[in-house]
Amino acid sequence: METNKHITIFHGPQHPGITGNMSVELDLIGETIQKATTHVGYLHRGFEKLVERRTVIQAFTIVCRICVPEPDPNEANFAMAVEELAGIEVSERVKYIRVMVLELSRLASQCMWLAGQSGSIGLYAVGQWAIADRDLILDLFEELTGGRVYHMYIYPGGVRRDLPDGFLRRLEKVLNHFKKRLKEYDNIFINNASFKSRAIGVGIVSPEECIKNGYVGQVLRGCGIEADVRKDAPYLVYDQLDFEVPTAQGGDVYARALVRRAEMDQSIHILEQVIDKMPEGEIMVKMPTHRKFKLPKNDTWVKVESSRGEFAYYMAGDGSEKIRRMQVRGPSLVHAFTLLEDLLVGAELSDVALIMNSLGICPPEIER
Amino acid sequence: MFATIKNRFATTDIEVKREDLYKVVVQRDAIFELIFMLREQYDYQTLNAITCCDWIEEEHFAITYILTTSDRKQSFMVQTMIGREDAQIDSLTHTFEQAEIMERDLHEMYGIDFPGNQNLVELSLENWVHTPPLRREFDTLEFVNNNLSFREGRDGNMDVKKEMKRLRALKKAQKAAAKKAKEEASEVSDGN
Amino acid sequence: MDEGFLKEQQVMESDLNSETSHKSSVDFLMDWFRRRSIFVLAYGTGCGAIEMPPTFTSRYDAERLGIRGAATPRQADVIIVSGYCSYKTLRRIIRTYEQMANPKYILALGSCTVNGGMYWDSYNTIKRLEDYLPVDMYVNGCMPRPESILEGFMALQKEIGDGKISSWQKYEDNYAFYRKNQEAVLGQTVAPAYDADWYLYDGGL
Amino acid sequence: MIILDLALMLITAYFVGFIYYGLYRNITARFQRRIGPTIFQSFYDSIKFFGKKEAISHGWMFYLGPIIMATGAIMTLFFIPFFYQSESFSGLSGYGNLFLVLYLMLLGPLGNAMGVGVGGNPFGVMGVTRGLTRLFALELPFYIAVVAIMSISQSADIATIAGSQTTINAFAHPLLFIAALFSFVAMMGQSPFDVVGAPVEVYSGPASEFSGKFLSLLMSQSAIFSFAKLVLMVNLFLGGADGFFELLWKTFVLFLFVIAFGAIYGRFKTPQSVDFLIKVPTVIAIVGLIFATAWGN
Repeated sequence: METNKHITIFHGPQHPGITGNMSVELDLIGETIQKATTHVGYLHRGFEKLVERRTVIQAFTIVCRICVPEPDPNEANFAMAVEELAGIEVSERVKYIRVMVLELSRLASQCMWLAGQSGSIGLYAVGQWAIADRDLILDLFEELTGGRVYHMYIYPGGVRRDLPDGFLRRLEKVLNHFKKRLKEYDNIFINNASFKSRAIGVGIVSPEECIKNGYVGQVLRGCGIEADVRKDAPYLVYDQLDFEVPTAQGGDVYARALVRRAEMDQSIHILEQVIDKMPEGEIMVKMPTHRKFKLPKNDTWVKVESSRGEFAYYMAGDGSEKIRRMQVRGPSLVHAFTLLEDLLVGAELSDVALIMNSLGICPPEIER
Repeated sequence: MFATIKNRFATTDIEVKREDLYKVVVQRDAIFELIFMLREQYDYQTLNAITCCDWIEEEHFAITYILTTSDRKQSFMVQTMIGREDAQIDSLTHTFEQAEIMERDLHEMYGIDFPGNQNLVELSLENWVHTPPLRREFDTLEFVNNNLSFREGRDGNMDVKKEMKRLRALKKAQKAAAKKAKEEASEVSDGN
Repeated sequence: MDEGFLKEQQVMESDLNSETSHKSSVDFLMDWFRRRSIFVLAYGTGCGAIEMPPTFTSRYDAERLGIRGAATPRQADVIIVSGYCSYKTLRRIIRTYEQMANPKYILALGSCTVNGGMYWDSYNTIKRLEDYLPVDMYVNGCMPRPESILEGFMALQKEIGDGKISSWQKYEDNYAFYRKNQEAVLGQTVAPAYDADWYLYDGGL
Repeated sequence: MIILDLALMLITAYFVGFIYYGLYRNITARFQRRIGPTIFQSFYDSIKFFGKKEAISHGWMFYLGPIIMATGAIMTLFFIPFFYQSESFSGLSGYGNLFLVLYLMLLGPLGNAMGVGVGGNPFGVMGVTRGLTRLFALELPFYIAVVAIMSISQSADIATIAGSQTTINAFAHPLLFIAALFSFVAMMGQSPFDVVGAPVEVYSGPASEFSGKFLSLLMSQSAIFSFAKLVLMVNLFLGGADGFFELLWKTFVLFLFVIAFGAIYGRFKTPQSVDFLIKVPTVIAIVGLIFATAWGN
């Protein structure tokens, strides 16, 4: 090997262009990447061990910490798995409220992506606006749950508290604001010539590879495959709501950006239906106290669609009040290793942040 | 499909968990044959996850492979048991590229060996020398107490249980005193 | 009650008696500039990092207080340890902190840096950050809101302006203590020994 | 007397440069819908860095980089007259012409390349490589435009060029102005040509390894150099200035244009920016040159 030509650098963990606390070891010739190795584990807290030591309801308070930018799919997964194992059926109203929370968090997470993606090409104005707009959603969350980022709201058996008075009206206001703002994002970012020139033809994934290696979310949809857990295996009340699964052709960074942008529209559309259809009813099933709440010896696999793709939990009970095993399978696990290491070979150093942001890699869910 | 699996793998243990989720438990030597059969004949193209559950009482690990069809509408949990001592099971990396990272995770967390996987290096931990952390015999609280120190707390920090006991006793004593005083008062009034 | 009152009184009077009132005019001027310009290292070490973007963008806009991000440790004044710290991250934080130029400050966010927080029984996170690095300011909460972070920054700015903080000096003076604690959890592979003059022996100046 | 003149020029450039940088940050903040820092913020930053103590050393070669860069910037400033008629604030412009200024503008980046190369930081080296590549590309249209302007004015003396414009060159020869403006945006390190110090790619590029006094020096030279470049552009294309007020508003309009341009474009990769600069502005400049020579005489 011509050793003099190679240079090995660490892209992260302390780097402005990395999505969270992780690092990619790059082997470069000039600025072209020859080999990429992902390193994670900077955020490993041993959630799966901590959950085993706690009762079900105690565990509920910590699962939302598994994925920081978008905690709600974790809560929904956890609640759904516990309900399935314990045989609890929740009311219609709870299902609608959960859909509302999940879609709001999807919208917030996509705003975060807008900021990251535009920051990766140096368009800082979009990032500033998107983060400020995301704060409007966080305000709604704060009103509803008491927390800006971690909500601990989707409780096994229901939701923690009912909607405050006039909440849906305020939600509608925020949605109307978003509808106006999204057009501005289109003008300055999605249709911007400099973004197109950077994003088209970069980080191309083929559809066959997607199916074979289990890629999910925007990576699949960016290849023109209509894949969405909300449609394929509907949970909560997604089968009663009208929405489309946006797709795009090309499989590159730009296709994934288009898909995400269209998903924001769909989220708003779903939320508007939720506002119209919100039924009355109980918000919590009567449950035994947490010391007596036991899970039968059984296991299950539940999944929801997060903003970055399928987010799944494996959960096993053993007849005691503690969970025997909970395994988190986030979308980033395969994306950060199999996919990213593939895509970066042959790319340039300038493309690393671009590609990482377009995959939406979120390290805390890889290492838990 | 169920009939074929039952006949071929001599198992009766097929469970329909949900309409989109099946589960089967097979013998360890038959599991890869089953996975390949599901993949070739029934379109279970994607390996979603490999999970492991430690049943320390029954002396085995339950390894579950979760497969999904290419239209992502059906999932199949294929489970097998392997012994806890010197646990090992063949790698799936030759068929599914993404198995590498999942096996690496399980190797680190449970100490399971996957012959055939070339890249079983540390994933999340760094320089870990103790028992693999997710095995049941690893006590994380004991580890923390041995290796790390907590803050002592505020100067006026009190043991909550003790303090509650004390307050309750105090209240009781006060009540008793009040009662006594009342009785005495009534006695006095009676005396009058 | 008396005790608390006396303590408060002491704190209030200590401002008058402290050595900082005797500092030279150059130091006074330098502190004035330091206080108005704070570069924060772009390193999201834990979950608190999710509240950093709101703090630094349009809604809360930390830049109006002179607080902005810096890309490399060489140019940063403050490193924010945002929440829990796994061993692997701690090693990087120590390394990064030692690369920063004096004067440097540490802002610790969240309950996790104070006493382990909700990861008190986790085998992979440290419990008290101040055992390993000198912390200047804690901002509590799980996670702290942008307002709290800004308030923490303003408190830090006040301390800097008064010339009260010399934590980097503390780190150099008590290096043996910190190094011992670092090695206790990280083993011998922490980082090269930290010494402000190491370059003198390494073919440097 | 010339010493006093030079000192005044330096002080003016230093303060105006820093205030422009403060304004730059403030106006960018307004684009981003926030308040932004005070206009003295960059000055505070620079002074604060001056008071920091570096923890390490890379040897004297490393520190020569910023010094050569600052020298280049200051010398460039001294050879550019602020006003085309006045005796004061003309510095050394009587002793050197536009050719010397163009040469001096190259000195800084080359000196910096030498210094950063010694530092051994891969990101710094990468930033410098990017910077020199970009420099090569942006010089081409700029030189063509400047040569055309010189041939139109029949002089290489900056004050003469500034004074001889009856209609200002920006309107008389718009194509040359546009070409030079593209180069100028790249020269100021603005989007979409800001690949040199792209934080998400190479930290802060050439400055990655600098801290303390030398970073402060780099910031100061950047402020001075920016002002020198603005004055040069005003002299060449906007008809020069005859007083401080005219100089300030003309430079500020130019600066505002650069900021606005940068705020709405993303960052090109190095090959993309080279590609763009060599194709679009160069062709515009050549067409402008042909028009100018055909009609100018």
